[in-house]
Amino acid sequence: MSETHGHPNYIKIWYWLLFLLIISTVGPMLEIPIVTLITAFGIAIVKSYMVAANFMHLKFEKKIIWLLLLMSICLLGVFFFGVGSDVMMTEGDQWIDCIEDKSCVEQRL
Amino acid sequence: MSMQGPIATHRQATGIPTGRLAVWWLLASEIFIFGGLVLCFVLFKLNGTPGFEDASLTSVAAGAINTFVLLTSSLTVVLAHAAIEEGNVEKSFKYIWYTVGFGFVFLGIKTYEYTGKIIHGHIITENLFWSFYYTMTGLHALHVIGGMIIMAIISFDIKKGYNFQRVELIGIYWHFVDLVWIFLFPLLYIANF
Amino acid sequence: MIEFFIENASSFASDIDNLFEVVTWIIGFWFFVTFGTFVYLLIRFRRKKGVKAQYVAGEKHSETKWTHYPHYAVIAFDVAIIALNIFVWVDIKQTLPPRDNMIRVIGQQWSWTFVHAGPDGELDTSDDIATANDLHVKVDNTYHFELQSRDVLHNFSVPAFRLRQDAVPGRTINGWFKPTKTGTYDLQCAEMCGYGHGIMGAAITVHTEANFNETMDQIKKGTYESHYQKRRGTKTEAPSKISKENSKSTFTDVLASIF
Amino acid sequence: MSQATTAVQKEQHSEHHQELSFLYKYILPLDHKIIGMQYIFTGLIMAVIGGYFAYAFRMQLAFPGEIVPLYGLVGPGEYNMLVTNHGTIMIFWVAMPVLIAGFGNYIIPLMIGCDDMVFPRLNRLSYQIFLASALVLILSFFVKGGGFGGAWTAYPPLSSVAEYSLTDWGSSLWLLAVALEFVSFLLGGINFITTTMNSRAPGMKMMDIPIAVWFIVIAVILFMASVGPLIAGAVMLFMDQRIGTSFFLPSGGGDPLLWQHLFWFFGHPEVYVVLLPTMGIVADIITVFARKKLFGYRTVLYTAFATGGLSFVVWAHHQFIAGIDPRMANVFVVTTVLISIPLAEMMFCYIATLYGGSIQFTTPMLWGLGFLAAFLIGGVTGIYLGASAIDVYFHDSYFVIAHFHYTFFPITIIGMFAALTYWFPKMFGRMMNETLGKIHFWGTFIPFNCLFLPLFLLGLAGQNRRVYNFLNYPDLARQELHDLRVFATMSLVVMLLFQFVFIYNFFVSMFFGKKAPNNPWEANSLEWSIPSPPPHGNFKTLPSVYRGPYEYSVPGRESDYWPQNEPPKK
Repeated sequence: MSETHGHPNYIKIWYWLLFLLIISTVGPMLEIPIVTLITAFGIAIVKSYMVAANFMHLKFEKKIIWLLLLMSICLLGVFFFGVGSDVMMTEGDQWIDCIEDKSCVEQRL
Repeated sequence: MSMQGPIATHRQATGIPTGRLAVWWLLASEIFIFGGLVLCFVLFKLNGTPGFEDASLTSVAAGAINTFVLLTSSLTVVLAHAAIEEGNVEKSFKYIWYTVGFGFVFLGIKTYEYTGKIIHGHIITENLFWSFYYTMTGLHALHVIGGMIIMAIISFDIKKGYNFQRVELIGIYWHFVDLVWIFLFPLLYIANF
Repeated sequence: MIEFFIENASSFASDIDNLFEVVTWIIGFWFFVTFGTFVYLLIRFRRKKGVKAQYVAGEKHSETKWTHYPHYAVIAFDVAIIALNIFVWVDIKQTLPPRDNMIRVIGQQWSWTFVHAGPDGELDTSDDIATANDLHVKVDNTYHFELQSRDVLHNFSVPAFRLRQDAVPGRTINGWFKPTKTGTYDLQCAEMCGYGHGIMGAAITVHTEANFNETMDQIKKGTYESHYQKRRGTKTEAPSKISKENSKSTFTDVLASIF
Repeated sequence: MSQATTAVQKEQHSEHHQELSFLYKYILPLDHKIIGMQYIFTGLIMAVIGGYFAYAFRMQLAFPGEIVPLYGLVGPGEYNMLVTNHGTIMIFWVAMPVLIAGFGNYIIPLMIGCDDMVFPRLNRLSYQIFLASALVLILSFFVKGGGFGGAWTAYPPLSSVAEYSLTDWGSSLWLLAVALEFVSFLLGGINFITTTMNSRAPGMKMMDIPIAVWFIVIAVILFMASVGPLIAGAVMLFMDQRIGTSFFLPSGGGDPLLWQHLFWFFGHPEVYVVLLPTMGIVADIITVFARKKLFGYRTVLYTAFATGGLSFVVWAHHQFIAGIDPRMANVFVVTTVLISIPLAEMMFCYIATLYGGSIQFTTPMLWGLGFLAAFLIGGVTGIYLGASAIDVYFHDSYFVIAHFHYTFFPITIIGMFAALTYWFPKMFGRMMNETLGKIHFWGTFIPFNCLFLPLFLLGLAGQNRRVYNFLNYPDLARQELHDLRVFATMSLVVMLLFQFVFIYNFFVSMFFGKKAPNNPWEANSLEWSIPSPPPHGNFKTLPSVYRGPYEYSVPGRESDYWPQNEPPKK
């Protein structure tokens, strides 16, 4: 890789990371859930991209590594939605289509 | 041990050096391990499991300082790699030990945090949040310790003049440990709604 | 085909049996076609002196059609199986038909407790009747069951009804069945639940209306003779009575307590 | 890689193999061939243990309550322990080490034409971890309370609470052993993938790699991608057992079903993890002995990719009646039945390969064909279980047992014998006895069918798994059903007795067999171009590759095979 490129300016990336860290710490102090969500997780994604791309040199890496990492993340997504649709229901209301009989709804309470 | 190794190690059909390719595969499997744990945490959290409001009891300041420490250690390890590329062994050695030092700082703060939590009665069996808290940060801390040990070994190897490529490999691993923390920080410290 | 081995005694048993039969015809056809081709090729192309093998890469269309056309047919049959299956599944697991009566089934290591709703058809009222390892139901009545577990996973399985559902601690699972034939059938636990899993059985008895009321009266009076015990031709202690304390006893002790 | 580091590597790279002491040659080897054989022999020893367990509990089912010869009484707890560990051993300590780690180690460097795995010391470490895991598992049978008896799926709360399972340390050691084994295969797997990606012989393109190597690598990738969440789950379960957390306990807010998802998200791809290596090995065997090019190399490869991809989205078909949302089942029925499409295509390609061949029924070929025939039955019966409505009746019944033994037995045992008999000349430099080999084949294959076909019928009769004595259930105690059980058990005993033929043949041939030439089967792939057994470092001069591995009976050539490394005539 270093045959074809010079490395990024690491110090500059670091400054950016620190700036983002401050935002993600200050964000929740506004106590608006949606802002917290964005500053916490949105910025985590940005930060991790910056670390991966610059520090881990993913920017200059072959496509196959990107494929590999994307595959991992996609499979985790499959796992999350597959499991989530079931584990999210701990109340025992798996039997949704009660025809006319309301009692099975009451029993769930 | 001899340092020659088989010819197989030095072939590069993909154009990526063998060591680096292997580290990427290792990290891919680590993504699944940490990913599985984090997703279980998220599932329970979204589910409104009682106890998860305890996230407000974790100290954001300690978490933020630890993030800062790890980010900085990431910088030093990448500088160590840059130094070894220029062939500057002394400088690289120095930066590697800065990184190990930051690792110690990280673990120190972690220990301080754990102690405080345990004194206040938030032990691992208190509820699911604390179970996840100790499991996830504990597993992460094990990775930090492992990385520090490997880094120490490598630092002496490069002094003796071999295995220079390993500075980059441990760097990639260390950045991954940093990345995991970047996600654990908002999950365990910030998001307490 | 399954009726040959075990009675079908519930309303949806024959649905499952029929689906099984349809699938058997489909895959039986494919199995014999594939297997026949396989054996034919083995015999036809066995090694003979002076006959050289052909060079077929299997990349040209004229060659690949031999695998592709059967393959498209497989897809068509697959779709048919999926469609039929979803019809039956929606009927038996996804919808609850209107009920005539309620029971609650509670699994624990290693016995079953059944709570019969009594004449009013509602659970948790004063006329509930609880029994251990003996379930009594009326023929041609649609029952809803609430399935619960006290400790580990269990499985409420009545082969004659083609009924099977896991009991999960922390969840209450609802389901239904409608017995269509009178008689006494086996009820097993079908999910590994520990030491006594193999003996966590019970009996389910399908009664006629009159018979059912009589049995319920007997249970209330305390003069009832367990169908479960009778069916095993013994009046000794039920195997489910093996408690955790003496579970480490020798095999012969366990046997003695069973028979 | 920078110039500086590359330069350093070049300097370090010099080749001289000195003679090694016995300790470093056989006990702590770096040579991939010896490590492969270590895996294979460990796997075979574990297979003996697993077979012994099967014998003990089958005898208990046929003659309940009587003393089993060579074992003793099998009580309920012991029965659970036996079935649990039979399953665990056969999948994690036989199928995976022998087929993936063992033959993977042995054949990957030979078939892709390099001198060793890329990380020999990592390779040795992964074997040592594997050995430790096997020892931990064996240790778990002897601790207080006995070995773990909560089924190989280890569903909590049974597996996580000692009061429920009554095997306090048994379950923890079992879990530890399984986790160690996963770590071992993760490390080994990284080695396999990197070797195949990076160290192929010059000229070997992606489409020149033998299917056996391809499939082992795909299997390893599947394993790696699926096992992560389960490792996380194993950590959580271990904490539940030993520290008292409640990740999977409803009383503490946890969810027992979560473990089932974690387990089956791994468990279903695992089926293909063990299937694909055997599929690949059989592809190599049938092409050699039919003297045919593999029908549709690319098709076979793409179907393997499709199978691997689909295997990640079918896991909940193990949980149709486990209390999951019934609407979710419909999605998984579709994906499950769809997975039959690539597998059917793959099967058709294998059968089409036989067309126009010149088929020679040697022992390895018989095993390969036996695999195809038996796996066909296993495959088609899977459709029943993938269809959720039929699964309501068959779930956890003997029908399931018969189905997955019709897949796993061909994969593990038949595939193992196919590979062993095929590569035996290469591994030990001697030929095996063909007559004894054929006796062993028929003596295994016929009893195998007699053993598992009756179990389909017992499943139809509603007989559930993991019950130690069916005479407790009047519906199942009927004489004709019991006769089937006795017949199945007798078949098992006959099958086990025939294994002694193999053991005799194996060891006698190893020392006194006919000397094997370099290429006894006249095969194309690179491992046959070197002496048997291959020397340390494999190739005298590392080969270059000029063509694919399946160029048999090419028109216009004198001989009916064309080695991959034979330079084309100018």
